[in-house]
Order: sequence, then C-alpha cells, then structure tokens
Amino acid sequence: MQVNEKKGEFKPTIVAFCCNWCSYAGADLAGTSRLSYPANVKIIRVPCSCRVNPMFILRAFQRGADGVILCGCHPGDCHYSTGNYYARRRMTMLFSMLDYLGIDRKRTRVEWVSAAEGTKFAAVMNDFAQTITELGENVKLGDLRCKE
Amino acid sequence: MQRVAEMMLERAKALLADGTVNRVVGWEMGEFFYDLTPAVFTADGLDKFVYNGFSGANLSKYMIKECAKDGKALVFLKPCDTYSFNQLINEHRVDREKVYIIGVECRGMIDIRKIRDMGIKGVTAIREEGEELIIDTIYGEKKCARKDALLEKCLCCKGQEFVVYDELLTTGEAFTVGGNNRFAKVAELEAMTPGERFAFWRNELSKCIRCNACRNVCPACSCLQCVFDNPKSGIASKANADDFEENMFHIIRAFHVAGRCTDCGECSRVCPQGIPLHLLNRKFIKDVNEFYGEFQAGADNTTKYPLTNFTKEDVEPSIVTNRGGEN
Amino acid sequence: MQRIGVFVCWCGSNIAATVDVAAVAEAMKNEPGVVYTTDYQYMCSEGGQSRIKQAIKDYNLTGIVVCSCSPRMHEATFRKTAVAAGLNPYMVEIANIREHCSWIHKDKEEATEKAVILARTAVAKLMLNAPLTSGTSPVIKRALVIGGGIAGIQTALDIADAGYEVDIVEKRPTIGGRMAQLDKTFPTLDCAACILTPKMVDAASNEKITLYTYSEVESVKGFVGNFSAKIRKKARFVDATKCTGCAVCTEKCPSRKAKNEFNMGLNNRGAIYIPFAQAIPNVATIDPEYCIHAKTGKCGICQKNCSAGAIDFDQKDEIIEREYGAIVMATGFQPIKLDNFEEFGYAQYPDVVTSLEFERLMNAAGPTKGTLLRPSDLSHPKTLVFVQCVGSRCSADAKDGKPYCSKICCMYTAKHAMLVREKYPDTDVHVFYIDVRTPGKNFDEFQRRAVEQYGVDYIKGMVGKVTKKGDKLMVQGSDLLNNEQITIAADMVILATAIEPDPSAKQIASLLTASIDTNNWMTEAHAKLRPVESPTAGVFLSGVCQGPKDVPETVAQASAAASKVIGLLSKDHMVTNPCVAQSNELLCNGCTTCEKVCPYGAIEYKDKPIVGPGVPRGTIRRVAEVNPAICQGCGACTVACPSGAMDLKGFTNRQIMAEVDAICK
Amino acid sequence: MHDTNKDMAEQVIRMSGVNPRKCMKCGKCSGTCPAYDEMEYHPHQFVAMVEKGRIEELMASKSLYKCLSCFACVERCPRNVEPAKLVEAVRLLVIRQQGKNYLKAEDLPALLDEKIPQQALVSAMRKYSK
Amino acid sequence: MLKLSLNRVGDLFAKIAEAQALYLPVEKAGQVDYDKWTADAKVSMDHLNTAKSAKDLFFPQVERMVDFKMEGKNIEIKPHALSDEKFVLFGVRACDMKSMEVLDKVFLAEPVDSFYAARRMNGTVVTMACSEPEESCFCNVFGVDAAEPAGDVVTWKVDGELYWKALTEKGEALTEQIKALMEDGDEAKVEESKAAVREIMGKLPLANLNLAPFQPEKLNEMFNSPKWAKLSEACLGCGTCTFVCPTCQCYDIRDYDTGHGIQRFRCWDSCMYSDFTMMAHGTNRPDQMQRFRQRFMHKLIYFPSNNDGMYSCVGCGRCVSKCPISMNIAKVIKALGEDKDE
Repeated sequence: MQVNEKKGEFKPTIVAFCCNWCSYAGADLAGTSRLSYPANVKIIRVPCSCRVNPMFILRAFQRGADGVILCGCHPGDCHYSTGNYYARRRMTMLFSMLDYLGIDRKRTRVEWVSAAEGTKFAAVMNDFAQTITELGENVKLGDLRCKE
Repeated sequence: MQRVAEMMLERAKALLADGTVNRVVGWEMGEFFYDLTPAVFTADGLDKFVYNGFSGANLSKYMIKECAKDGKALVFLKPCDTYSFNQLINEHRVDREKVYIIGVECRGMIDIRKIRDMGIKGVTAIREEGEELIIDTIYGEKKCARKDALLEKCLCCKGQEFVVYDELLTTGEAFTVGGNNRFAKVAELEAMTPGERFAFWRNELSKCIRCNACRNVCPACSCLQCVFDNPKSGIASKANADDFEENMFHIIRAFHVAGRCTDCGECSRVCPQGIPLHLLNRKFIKDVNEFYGEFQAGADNTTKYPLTNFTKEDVEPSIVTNRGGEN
Repeated sequence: MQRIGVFVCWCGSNIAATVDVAAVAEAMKNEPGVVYTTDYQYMCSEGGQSRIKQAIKDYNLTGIVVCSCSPRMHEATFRKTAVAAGLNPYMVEIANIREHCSWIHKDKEEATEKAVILARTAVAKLMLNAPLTSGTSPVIKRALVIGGGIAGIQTALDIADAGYEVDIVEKRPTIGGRMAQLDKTFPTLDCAACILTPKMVDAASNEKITLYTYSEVESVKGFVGNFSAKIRKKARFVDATKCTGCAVCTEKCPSRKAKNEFNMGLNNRGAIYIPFAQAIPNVATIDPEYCIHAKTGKCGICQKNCSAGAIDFDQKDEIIEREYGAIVMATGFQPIKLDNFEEFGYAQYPDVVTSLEFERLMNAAGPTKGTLLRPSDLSHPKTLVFVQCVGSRCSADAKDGKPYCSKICCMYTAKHAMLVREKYPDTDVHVFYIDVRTPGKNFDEFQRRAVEQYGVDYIKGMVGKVTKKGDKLMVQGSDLLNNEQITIAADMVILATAIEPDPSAKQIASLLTASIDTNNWMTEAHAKLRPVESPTAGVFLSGVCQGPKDVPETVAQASAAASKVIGLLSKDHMVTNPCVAQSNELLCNGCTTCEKVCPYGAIEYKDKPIVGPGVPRGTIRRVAEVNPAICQGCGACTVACPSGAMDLKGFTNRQIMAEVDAICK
Repeated sequence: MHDTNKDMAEQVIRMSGVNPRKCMKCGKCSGTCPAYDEMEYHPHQFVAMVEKGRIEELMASKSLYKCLSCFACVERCPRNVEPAKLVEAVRLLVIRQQGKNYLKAEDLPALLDEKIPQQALVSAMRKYSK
Repeated sequence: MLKLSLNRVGDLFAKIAEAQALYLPVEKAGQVDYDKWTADAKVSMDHLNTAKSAKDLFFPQVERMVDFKMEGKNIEIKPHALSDEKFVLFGVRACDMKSMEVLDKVFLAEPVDSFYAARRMNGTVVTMACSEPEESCFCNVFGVDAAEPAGDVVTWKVDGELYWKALTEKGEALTEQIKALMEDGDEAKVEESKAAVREIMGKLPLANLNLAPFQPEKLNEMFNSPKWAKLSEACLGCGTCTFVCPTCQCYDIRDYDTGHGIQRFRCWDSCMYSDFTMMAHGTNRPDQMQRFRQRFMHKLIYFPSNNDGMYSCVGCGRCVSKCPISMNIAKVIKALGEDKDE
C-alpha cells in the first residue's frame, strides 16, 4: 500500500501474475495500443497460470499487496494444453478458502486474457484497480512487520 | 466392543504364532482408562494391548514407518482409518504387501475433552454400559450419555465400510453411529457475514501455538520435510510471529491436503488448543463435492484426486468472487 | 554474491518521454547486488549492446538487468549479447518498462516510480538466478509411422524423400488402408485404386522405407529424438521372401468360413488369402483361426499347391526392436457398429448396408464385380434410399452414436447417388438429410450436380424406421419441407455411418503417453497452431486419427506431419529448454502427484540411491525424475508438489517470491 | 413473444425436463411417429413451437391427444430431446388450466369396450389424466 | 490476611488494571489461557490449569530481539527495546509458580537474559491455591504444595470468598493498591481448605511416582536404557509437550526479512523437532528416540545435576492431558524407574 502524499488518496498495490503466452502478450498489446491502466498494477511473468502457487498469492498479501489477479490463456487455449485448467481449480479452491476465512473475496481474481485481447487486459486491470481502491487497504491478510 | 477386543487379541496371537506377521500395531493401555498410546507389540507385550472407546488414534500413518522395516506387520484399522491407509497406498507411501490389515468394528470413539467440558474433573476410570458412560472420578461417580462424548469425527461417521483389509473382525450386531451432517458447521460459517467469519477464525487460529501436532499426526502430511520446516523454501517458520503466519500455516496446510484429506479428523482430535481444524479441510471437501462432484479421498485406488484433475467445463473462480452478499 | 549491472533504455522517446530514465538508473544504484547502472538511447542497437558487453567485462558483472521493451521483443537479443561477453544467457532479466509502463502511463512521476519498481523486481529476481545450460539429446534419424493407409504412406514417402529412414507398421497384411476399399473419390470421381496403388508401390520400392505389415507396435519407451519401439511381426505362416503372390493357394484353400474383411464381410475368403489383387506386399497370409491345418494338423492343401514352397506352418511371431527419433500416428478410422440403431434394421435386413459396404458393392473388384446387386437376392435394386448422419451428431449423452459430424458422409453420399444414377438411369435415388455440408473445393458444385444433373431426390428430414414388406424395405421418414411423413418402398437402404478412430489408437496413444479426447481422437498440441503434433514431443498426427477428414485433407495433413518430422530429424541434437522442472530428491517423498498433472509424461518415478545430510547410507527411495528433453516448463508439477521438492528452473519459487516481495515493498 | 406464453413455455420446459434447444431439426421424431397423419402439429413441430413459445396453440390443438405416448420419438431422437415428454407436459398444462382431468377413472366403465386391451386402457389413463 | 467476596472480583480486577496491565485466565473459543483483562473478558476463576502455562508472560513464544534497518546499502543495527510493561499475573497455580524457579535458574543466571529479566522485574504474580486437582496432577511429587503456592501474593478460593495474602514486597505494594476493596479474612477457614486439598493430592493416581531412581549418578544407565525405543515409538515429533510445558525454555533465533530490513526474533523451539539444534553438519539427534530421550533426560537427570537436584518438571500434568499420543513424563518415570527391564 502506498499513500500518495501529494494527492492524499489511497493507491493500492496490485500484483498481476500473467502467463507468458497469452496474458503477458495481451498486456504487451495493451501497451502497444497505448491503453492505459493504473500504474499500481505490476506484472509478474510466469510461464503458465499453472505455475502460480497459492503460496505466491498469500505472500503478496503478506508483503502488503491489496489485490492479486491471475491472468492466463482462455480455457482450451493453454500453450501447455492443460495448465490453466489446473490453475482454475486451484484458484477456485484458494479463493473459496480465503472467503471462508472472512477475507475480502474481491481482492483476488482470475481472468482469461488472450494475446489478442489488449483491450480486455486494460479493461480488466482498470476494473480490478477500481474494485481494490473501493475496498481500501488490505488489513485482514497482511503482515504487520512488513508495514513498519 | 469387548468382544471385538478379545477377537483382535486372539487373531494377533495367531498371526504372530503362524509367522504371517512379526509384529502388531495397535493401542497400548495407559495410566488411566483414556490415555491409550499407539504401539508396536510383539508376542510378549500383548498383555497391554487394548481396544476400547479411546482407541481413536488412526494407526494408518504409522505404517509408513513400519513399511521401512523387515517383515510384515499386522495393523488394526477402524473403518474410517482404512480410507487413510488407502490414500497412503495411492501416494505410494506404504507397501501393501508388508501390511496385514484387520478391519475392526467401531462404534464411535470417545473424546475425553468433551467429558471434561461437561465439568467432570479428576477422571480415573470410564466404563461403557450400553449407551451410557459410567465415569469414576476423584470426586465420585458421574454419568453421561455415550453419544454426548463422541469425537467429532464419529458424530459424522463415514460408515462401517472398510475400503482395504485382509480380514474383518465384526460382531455382526446392528448399531448406528454418527448421522450428523458433517458439513453443517461449514454451512453455518458460510452463512455468516465475512466479518463474522473473520472474527470466528481469528478467535480460533489465534490460539494456535504451532506445535505442529495437526501436521505430524495427519496421514496426508507425509512429506519428508515440510515446507514450513525447510529454510530453503522461503516460507519456513517455527512460530506464528503474527496473525498472518497463523493464517498462512493453516491455509497452506489445508491446501496441500485438499483432495487428499480423507476427513479422518485427527487434526482436531490432537490439537492441544482445541482449534476445529477439520472445518478447514471439510470446507475444501464440500467445495470439491459442489464444484467437481462427490469425491471421497481414499475410497478407491483409481479416481484422480480433484486437484490433479479437471474438466473443460469446470466452474470459474469467479463463482467465489462473485458470491452474493457483502464482500 | 551477484554483481549486477542495470541498463536502462530510452527507446528513443518511447520510454524516455514518460520515464525519467536517469532517475531509474540512479535509483538502482542503491539496490543490493547492483554495482553498475547506466542509461542509453537504444540498448538493442549495436552501440547499446557493445556498452553492455563492455560493462560486463569492466565491472566483472555476473548478471544484467535490461530495462527496456517487452522480453517477448528483445530478451533473445540481450541474451545473445550476454553470451558474447562471456555471461550465461540466463543471467539476463528484462524489466518491461515500455509496454507495461511508459506506453500506458502519462504522468512522468508515476511512470518513473513504476519503472523503478519494475527494475527493482528484475534485480530481485536476478539475485537468485543461476546459470542454466541447455541440454542436448541426440536425435535418432529414423521415423516410425504407425498405420499404412494413405496418411501413413504419404507421411512415409515425404520423410523418405527428405532422405531419412522410415518404418511403416501396419496391422493388416497389406498397406492401403481404407482408401484401398473405396471405389471412386469425390469430387473428381477418379478411381481410388488408380491413385492409391502407385503410392503403395512407391512406398514398397523406396529403399528408405521399410514395411512391417501384419505387425503391431507392442511397446514404446523413450522421448523425443530417442524412442525405442518393440514391433511384433505376426507369423503369416508364409515365407514372404518366397511367395510370388500367384494366389493359387487362396483359390485351393478348402476353408471358406472367414469373412472377407476387405469386402466388409459381404463375402468369404479362404483361410489363406491375399486381401486384394494389388496388395502390398503381394504375399499370402494364413489366418490361423480358420486354417484347417492349424486346427487339426491335417489338410496342407496350400502347401501342396505352392510351387515356390513358401508355406511355413512353423513360422513364429517375430519381435523387432528399433530406435526412432520421431513417431507418427496414422491409425485411421472405422465405421461405427450399427447394431443398436435397430430402427434402421441394419442387423436384420441384408439390403440395409453401410456406405463402406456400398463402396464394395459398386467396386469392380468387389464381391459383385462392380454390378450393383442387392445382397439378399442379388437382384438389381430400382429404388435406393440413402440416409445421412447415421450415428453422427448425436447428443453427447445419447446412448449410442457420436456427438461429432463425421464430415465425409455428405460428400460420399452425393457421390454414391450420382454414380448409381449414372450407371443405372432406371433407378430412383432418394437421400434423407438433416443438413448438407459441403465446404471444400468444388464440393458444393459436386453435390448440386447430383441434384440438378442426376436428379437425385434430396429430402430434408430423417428416417424414423425401416421395416420390411414383401421384398421391399419400407422406409418411413419425415419430409420437413412438405410437412409430411412419407414412406418409400425401397430395394436398398444405404446408411452413411459415422466414423470413429480405429480401436488400436487408444492403446497406441497410451503407449506413447499421447493424449486422446473423449471420443478417442488424438489431441493436438495446439488446436490451431500445432495441429499435426501431439502434446507429447516427438509424436505427430497424420490423417483421420486426429479427427474426420477426407482424402485430400488427409494427404495434406500427412505431408504436414512429415515436414514436422523432417524438421526434427534434420537436427543432430535437440537443444532442450533449460527452464524445466527439477525434483529435489532429498525432499521428494514419491507421492506421484506431480506425475498426475504433467501434460507431457515428462516425470518418471525411479528407485534411486539418496545421498544427503541426515539420510542413512544406502538409502534407496522411489523419487520423481524429470526428463529435461520432454519437459516443456509449464510448472504445473511445482504447484502440485506439496513438499516443495519440485521447482522450475528460471522461475523458481524463491525467484517469484522475490519478485512479489520487490513489488510489494 | 407474448409474456404468458413465455411463462408457459418455461413451465413446460421445467415440467418436462426437456431442453428444446438441443434439437437439431432433423425430423427423425416425425419420421418415426406412428400417429403422424392424425396430427395437426407433428412431433418436430412440437419441439420447435415450445422453443418459440407457441404454447397456447399447442394447448388448443387436438394433436395433443393424438400422440400415443409410445415414446418412439424419445427412443430414437439422436439429440435426446424427448419430444413426447413435451407433449405430456402440455397435456398437464391443459389439465391444470381446466382444473380437471380430461378423462376420469369414473368415466371409464361407460366407455369400456371389451375388445380394448388392458395395455391400451392404462396408456389412455396415462394420457388423459394426471 | 484479607478477603473479598468472589462476586466482587470484577471490581478487584478493574482496580488492579487501573494501575498496570492485568493478565489472568480468560476463556477464548472454549480454551482457557492467560490473556489481558478487559471489562468484557470471560475470566475463568475455576479452571485449574490454563492450556498454555504462565511462562508465556515472561518467556513469550515470540520475542523480537534486534532490527536491522537497510537504507540503500547501509545497515543500521537497532536492538529492540526491552518490555517495560508493568503487569500483574493473576491466578497462577502452585506448579506454574514453581516453574518460575526453574526458569529463573536458566535465564537469571549469568549471563542474564535481559528480556526475561525485564519481564520478571515488571511482573507481580498473584497465585491461587488449587481446590479441585485433576487426576493428571502430580506436583506433590516435585515437592510442590498445591494448597500453599509461592508468589508475590497468594490467594485461596473458599466458600465464595477470595482470601488474599501478600508474600513479598511487590505483593505488599499491590495489596496497598486494592486494600480498600478488601476486608479482614479468617485464617482458619483457609487452613481447613488446605487440609482438604492436601488430602486429595495424596490420593491422586500419580501421587506416588517414584523419583528416587533419577539421580545424577544414574546418567549412563538411564541414557542407555533399552526402554527409550519403546517409549518413543509412537512419538509424532510435534512440539505440544514442550510448548505447553511451564519449564521448557529452549528457543531458536530467526531472521525475518520485511522487505525494508531484518527483524531478528527468538521463538520457542522444541527438542522434539527434527531440526532442533540443526548444525552445519546436520542434526545431532537424527532419530526421534534420541530427541525424545533428550527431553526427559534433561528434565529428570541433566537439569537436576546442574541445579542442586531441582527437577525441571513441576507436575502440572499438561503433557499428560495434551499429548496427542498420550505419552508423557509420568509414563516415562514409571517405566524407567522400574527395577528391571520388562
């Protein structure tokens, strides 16, 4: 979380995991098309959405992320055939567990973004950033030590 | 139960005598009536062998260690324990050939904590008389209904089916155990507001002392070295330094056993802080059942576990994030 | 400790206009491990690259971070630069400050702040990078084609033309496959045998091609470039080197009970037989199930009549073991069984036939020598009813039939109707159809010709039932356009039967750990971009085994598969992607969870001696081993592994967490 | 589509458990129907009309009672659409609307013909009363 | 001796909490543990032993020791301040009070553990005599009198009254703070209750555990006993016994990278853990039998050898009731104390 002193408004920290073949390329296309989305979205490139361990998502929240989004190829289009199907199950289960623990369920999201969907990528990031900004700072799943 | 216990002892002696097995894994009598310890017996130690309402411990996980030894071991498994054993077979953690399994009838196991929670102190002996427990204490004799003192896992008994065994010891008498809906409490939590759920779990998980009893007793937690113990994993931690680590440990643990947990209930049974850890595992089981179809880990040796499987039509994670109600 | 250099690119004004590149370079000076930072107009230019190379040498850098455009653009460029300066190519990380930063943000302060974080993230990851070396594995320059139909033949011919050895394994006694059974081919109506048999001869005579007919693949081990297969060459009880194919034995054989498979069982053949006149190899085969000698030890008529002395009752199955660099599946198809569609009366009435049977009835080499006679009484049928979509396009939960469109039926039905009308103008030909699907070059024109020129009666509707009345087949169906139910008294009914993968495909796919879909069609590595490759590296798909196709499509795909094989075999070594999964044997508990999610079958479990701190001497454990030649580096296994034993090189757990930490700092 | 018709269509779909959208309009149901010639609306039209929401027309049509409930269409439909179940559902709708069965058990003796086989009686009851 | 009606303990707690923090047994999610008193805390006056022991207040599970702050490439070392919270710990039982003697031997001996010393100095302990011992209690075996605990103040709960007696200067000071709420109490009633409790203590099933064989000179014999193998066979290697034990005092020191710097903290460790005292070469106790043996040898032989015969077990019985496999020190004492190997 960074509070922009100048403007005094809440600027959430958002981590976006993007698979190399579709979503990262989709993000590139958003860039090439000059489609803007908030600067507090930072992308981590992973080979496939199935590389994303629930541990990474918890880690992001621990370190102060306010929202985490995972983007992969559309189901059926995975570069590795089946990776996003596993990712889909894993994330569904993880998100459900976080919700069960009473942690804001809208702080996590999965979106399928193809390499051709630059527009979708930007729209998704804008929407997600908006949602997280409205939710405010992540307090339920952070590590106080990292905020000192 | 007494009759089954006698039959068990007889079979153990016979199998040791004829050389089928060279040791017996069972429960050993303790200082009091209720403090049984899992133990490995040879012929001359069998006088301490006992099977009664406090033989709750699931002996399946011990078989990992036993399979590394020479010769064949006899193990007594209750119906629900056989699911754990089967799952261990699926994960290649035990060698079926080195274990002789006798499935034993179980009428539900007693939770000494529940008896204490009734305010009964100084328990020195407990007798089962039909559906009633007669409890001797330092402060005189007390009574309670057997069903009020059953372990949580027994209230939601999986039934009397054994999914893996070499032979069975049952009395053939009809009886019923459990019958509670195991997802009732999960559903109750789901129906709460996120704020209430958060408060509930903070209250529970903040009690955690990270003694690792839940993990070490869990038949699904059979890693050689747990990620939380491995300094190279990047997430090692020995104590819960703050709220986050309390959550983290239990979320990751539940996730690692998701789809593999047979719901044997050992985690909650052993927790010294009385945290209802089974409610985390059951949430995953309930989700799996609802999202991907009914699944019981350990029920067979062929079905892929839910998290190593998929269908093209699986639900999207948005089924969670778009749930109604307040966030 | 790493010595990291950070190179911030302006990309002209593409980055520099929005990001304060100097400030980014300055900020990076404070990052742990960073010993040198600079910025330059175009890092990818020769000037930029030589600066990088110089800095690597001057500052003894162990790794570099380039803050520039997307790694999808220039990662390869900068890796080469690093190599040229003596660094390992995997000691390069790219911070994407163009597509993911300067191009999408307007506020310079904001964009600069983000660029700093992205650079810091790349540094944090690089701190944990380790040099990676691409493995190599030798490529065995020989291909195996499973299936000797037109697909297999074409693939083999193309591979052989490129100069590589190819083996074709065909389970039947001859190559030729389904196409050999066809009479004419649409839309040109040239005779199938005329265009196929020369190819069969080519295949047989090509010195690079070895045919194993009457043979089956029994087991396959290994991986791309390095397969090893066991082929069972079944005993023919005929010495193929001696047999001249004179066919005297096939006529003398007293056993006449065996159904003639080539004629779809419409007539019988001898126990010793040659499937058809142009069979390759043109060698007789004894079917031990019907051979009187094999059953009783008596008879031996064929032996007595064989002037070449080729009959060898003592012949045994032979196992051939060979190594291959690539394997092509060309297992083809068969028509589905129609026994459960009792409404069409296929099992009851001999005059209700499948289209493939009809091909044989029309064929000059068929049981009726090309005169169309109906099977029941060998009379000339006057009224013929064709029914399309029999067993195709059924709902997935239907008890019988297939959910897909079999693709070829519309066209061959039009062909049949047209041929009948042309040969026998006195016939009435009706076709019941749901839709007529004719996408393909000259296809629709062809079907229109059947209607307009040959007067074939196309009825929009489906047949409800076929019953028998006297010697007529009463075909009751709906005519939806006229909104009436009609009954046609027909002499013959021809069912355009759905096709399904040859049953051997499923078993062979599992030998190859290649995946199949719910209908047992082979799955492609990518439905659009890699349609002739299976997800299992080194296994390629040719022809109908991948999905319904007509002849030209099959041939096209066969050649495509061949070109993929040639591409593979032209390499002496396979360079393997070093960013592959790796299992830490000290941590692996052998649970096999990773194996279950690996889409490539790259993980094997092996008993291995384990040496490490705290591990008793002589410990042997069953642990996961990743074959780096097969692994594609998706990482599915790393998440499935609960003990953290499985990690992905280049994208390790620690690296990704370091990135997370750097972003959230 | 008229709203009441739409509601009714949904009701028919719910009651029958049939999804008319699965129909690929091959006409096999009508091709197999033994009562085809007696009908104003044929089985395939039934499916199409439910899909389009033309329930009132179906309810008014005598076709409803020409269907023998032989279930040949259900048996043979390649898409598992089960047209006969739609017919049954529409009949039920009619019964609910008029508040009584088309045929009551009490009426039977008067209509009884000795030559009617038992099976036909049972089938008639299934058709005309719910 | 002072007394106060048990109905009014709320006032007493409020009064104490005015001047300093008050920790006492509080029920949370069905479990009673020491926690900070608040007006709406569910104080448990009847619970015999808290799940975790009183040591937590002086030797918490996690204690921050030093911070390393990183500015650019500079590192600044900032020792973490010692706790200066003045507090009263109320409701400590005799066994837990005894455990502080054990801990003092470890932490207050030179070199003094400043974190522990600070908390000890800042804390005033109000003990409470037991009235209804459990079957798992065996404090008497270690010379503890459940009816007459030590502490800065000792209290008894008799017939609806809380009896209060200061034992130390700290105790006197605390008594001054709350004196206004109290009236004079009758010693005789307390004596009566003490006698009753002592009688029960003598009759408890574990009252007659024999410690005689556990002498320093028996070290080798005990260490080499073949019985350890059997006793430790089912041990899960969890840390339950050590973490609920009032005398276990081993800790590990760990660093946590917050992204801005390092926090060095110590946290409880357990000799039952496979990575306990993991050295560069590996662990020095590779199997569970050795780890198990260490724990009991330490409590019954090594510690008394170095501390004038003081055992580092106080018989609180927590391990007896909490061990997941019901293996505990009482069983060990019995098994090893027997004359012959079975």
